[in-house]
Amino acid sequence: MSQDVPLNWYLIVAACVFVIGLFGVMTRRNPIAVLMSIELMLNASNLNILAFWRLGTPNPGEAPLTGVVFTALVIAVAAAEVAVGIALILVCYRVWKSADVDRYDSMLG
Amino acid sequence: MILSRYLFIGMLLLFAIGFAVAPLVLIRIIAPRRPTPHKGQTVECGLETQGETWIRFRLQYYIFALLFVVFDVETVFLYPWAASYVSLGWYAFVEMMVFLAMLTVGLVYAWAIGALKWQ
Amino acid sequence: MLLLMLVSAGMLVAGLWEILIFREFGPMRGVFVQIAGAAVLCAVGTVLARNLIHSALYLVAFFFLVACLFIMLEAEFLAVMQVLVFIGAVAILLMFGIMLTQDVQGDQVEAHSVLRRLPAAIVAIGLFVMLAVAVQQRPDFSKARTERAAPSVAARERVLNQMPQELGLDLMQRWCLPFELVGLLLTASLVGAVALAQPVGSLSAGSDGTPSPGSLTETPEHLSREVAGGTHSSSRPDLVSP
Amino acid sequence: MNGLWVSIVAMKMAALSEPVPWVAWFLWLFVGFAGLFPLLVAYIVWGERKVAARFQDRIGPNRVGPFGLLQSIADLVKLLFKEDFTPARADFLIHALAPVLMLISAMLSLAVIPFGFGSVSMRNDPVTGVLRPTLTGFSAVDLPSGVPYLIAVSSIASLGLFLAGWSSRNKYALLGSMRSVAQMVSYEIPQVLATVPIVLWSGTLSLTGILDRQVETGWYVLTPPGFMAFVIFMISSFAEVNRAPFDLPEAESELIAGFHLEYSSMRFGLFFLAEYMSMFAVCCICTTLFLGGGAIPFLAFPRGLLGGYVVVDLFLNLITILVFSLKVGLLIFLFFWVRATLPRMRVDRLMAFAWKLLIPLCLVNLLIAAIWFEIVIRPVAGRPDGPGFLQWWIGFGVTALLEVLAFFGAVWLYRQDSEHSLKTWRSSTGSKPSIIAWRSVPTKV
Repeated sequence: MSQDVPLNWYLIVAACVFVIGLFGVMTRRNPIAVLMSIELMLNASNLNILAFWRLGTPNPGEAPLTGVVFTALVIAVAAAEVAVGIALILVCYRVWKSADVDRYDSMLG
Repeated sequence: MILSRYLFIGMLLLFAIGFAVAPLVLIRIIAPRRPTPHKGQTVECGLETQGETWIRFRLQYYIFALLFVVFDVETVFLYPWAASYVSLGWYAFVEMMVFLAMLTVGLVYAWAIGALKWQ
Repeated sequence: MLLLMLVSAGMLVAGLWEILIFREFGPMRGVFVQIAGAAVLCAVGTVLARNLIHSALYLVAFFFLVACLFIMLEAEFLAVMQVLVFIGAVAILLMFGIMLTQDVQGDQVEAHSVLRRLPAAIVAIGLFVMLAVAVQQRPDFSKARTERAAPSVAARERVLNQMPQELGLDLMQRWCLPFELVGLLLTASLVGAVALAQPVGSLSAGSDGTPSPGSLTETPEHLSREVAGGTHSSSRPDLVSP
Repeated sequence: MNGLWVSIVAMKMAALSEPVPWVAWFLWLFVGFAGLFPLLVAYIVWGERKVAARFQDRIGPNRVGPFGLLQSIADLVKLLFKEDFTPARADFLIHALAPVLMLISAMLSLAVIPFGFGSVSMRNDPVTGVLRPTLTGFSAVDLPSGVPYLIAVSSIASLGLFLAGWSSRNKYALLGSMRSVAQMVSYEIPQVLATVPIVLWSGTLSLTGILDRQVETGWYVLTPPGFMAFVIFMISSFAEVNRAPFDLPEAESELIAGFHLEYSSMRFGLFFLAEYMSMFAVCCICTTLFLGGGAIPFLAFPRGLLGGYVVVDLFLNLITILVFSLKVGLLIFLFFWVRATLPRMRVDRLMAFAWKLLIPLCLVNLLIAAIWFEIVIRPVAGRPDGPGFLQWWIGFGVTALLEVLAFFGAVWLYRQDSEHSLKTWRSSTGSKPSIIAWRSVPTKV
């Protein structure tokens, strides 16, 4: 069924989303927006892993669910990353009174 | 097979969107609309609203959302464990207990420093 | 009436577009193109939306569309997990985060400057071209796979129908260590985030008022010192909101 | 234009090479989801008003139609003709999107619920892998990961709630929605954790599979860990659907109306529909997971009657659907009863109750559920006659003892927390704790 859709298409879409996330990380000034862009990139990588698992595993009999396990782990890591990221942003906001990554320019704390 | 099951979910999703949007469209046609500046104001028991609505909220909300995220991810891992528990041995049980114990440590920590208190 | 006409015109255009896609690529690929296109559009929306809540909403739509793609890849448990974790939890956390930082929620949105965007766009497009070329040039695994003995339809069906069970088995046996590490990571992030986010004043002074002796809400002395020292507080108390 | 869409749909249908039950699906959509369920919700509303009236020694709606039966329809018509209106400062699109999201979440969760039993098919047993006759549920679809699907779908509602408050640009609405989202996410954890023992015992995430195992080994609510899970699930369901005593988000006395303050006419109607529909869905889920779905109490009805073979399908369907709706009706009545009886909780106690009492209890309950599994379910896996009498009672005794210990332990721990013990309350305030606030008569439409 889904073998109709070639692997390349998934990879291109994932690359596209990843690049958009990268663009967001570079241009957005709000730290939460930066975090969202990072989420985009993580999702792109997830899509890649799953596409390779489903459509590109060289030897499917060997490790039937490796891609799925990895994607699950990446999802967990992404959630943990957002949790800590927002905590850090709150601390930064408390210190600098601003939500602008450009202003976070000292490491004095 | 998988796809055809979710086809129904997709159909139902579209249907639900239609079902919810249809009354909204309907009331745009049949319900009266006579907006006045006073009507458009924010409801605040007859008083003029003061200041900005989108204010900074308290930290407490974030703490609970954070705890929720962590425990949500945990339960997502609990489901496959529980579903395959039948065919697993005692080591799976121990593994999951270690996993749960670690998260419980987190919960106990949050409790101990008073983060679970709604102030 | 105008609205109705607009809606019907939109439906007509959408229908023609669908027919076009379906003619060109076939039904399965047509669906893929629609979902993937919408996902990319949502990603662009996330990056470009000026209001952060709108941005988060685009992100939610993006997560949902990625879940649809997961279903197309026949990983339905992961699709459910994607919705559960990303839409149900992470999106809520992001929105709460937005509500907690004052400057960004409402009309005061950030100004975009061309100066920032131009180099970023160049870098991004350059990277995309590189990736695309790499993708086009790689050996075609899927062809190799179909030539090799593909698993029988029945076997695949069984694995996919038992996906959660199989996933649990794999996670508990083969990937036991990564699984425990994820648990550790979650705990660490929980403790770290709670410690960071806790208002510093409230930690060292006990949470509020007078906690009774022996209660669980009382902060252990070493704990509070550690946490307060771990953040930035002691050196610049004037900048710390109570 | 119609022709265009018909041809598109035809193309998409043709794309699926395998047989797909189109007729059944369209029946589900246009009879069930378009007709029956909204009608049912309308009569749940009517029932609630009647029941609440009885509790308060009133008569309730009695003007429109016999016994006021058409009251909900009349309310609907009234809402349709009210002025449609968005506050001037609101975010228009998101303001319209929020109730749509809530309704989607409620409707999608009804898709996988088996409303009774369907036919019998031969399937592999999840425990032993042996081929045996299996009951199929009378549900629109049966997903292999049905339980997490339900949780995922219901968690979309909290997003809708937040957006409703945010887009209204009203302080009360925003406060109400922030509170209610915090409440919903807090109570989602015990709700989810309470379903894990069920999955553990059934060895499957599909709701039909769970029902099938229940018919075989007895209803899960009749076991001590299952009963504990059932109670926790019900309590957190009350909070999940924002019902009394957890209806803080719409606390009329403090927040005017909470998140839907700035909603009028049919926009409000959608919220209302979504709330009652999700209540109905939660009762259905609870019946399926704990109360044996469409199985008749004290009779191994579907399995015993069948003996592994098909009887008249239609008859079986009707009986089991009837039994299922009776059970759901009882649970819904419980919702009404609690609402008419209990006062609203205070917000700090609400959060503490979830995090400091329910979640530890759930975690311990999971352990005890594993013990039950080892004593009662695992030894007899694959045997047709189910657990033996002695075995069952040994398991019952051990787990019941552990449950009681766990319960008192959790309560003791909760009480240790100074903030919530009544003693410190008294000593600090010098008066009796006033957790009870008098509530006005619940009249919603």
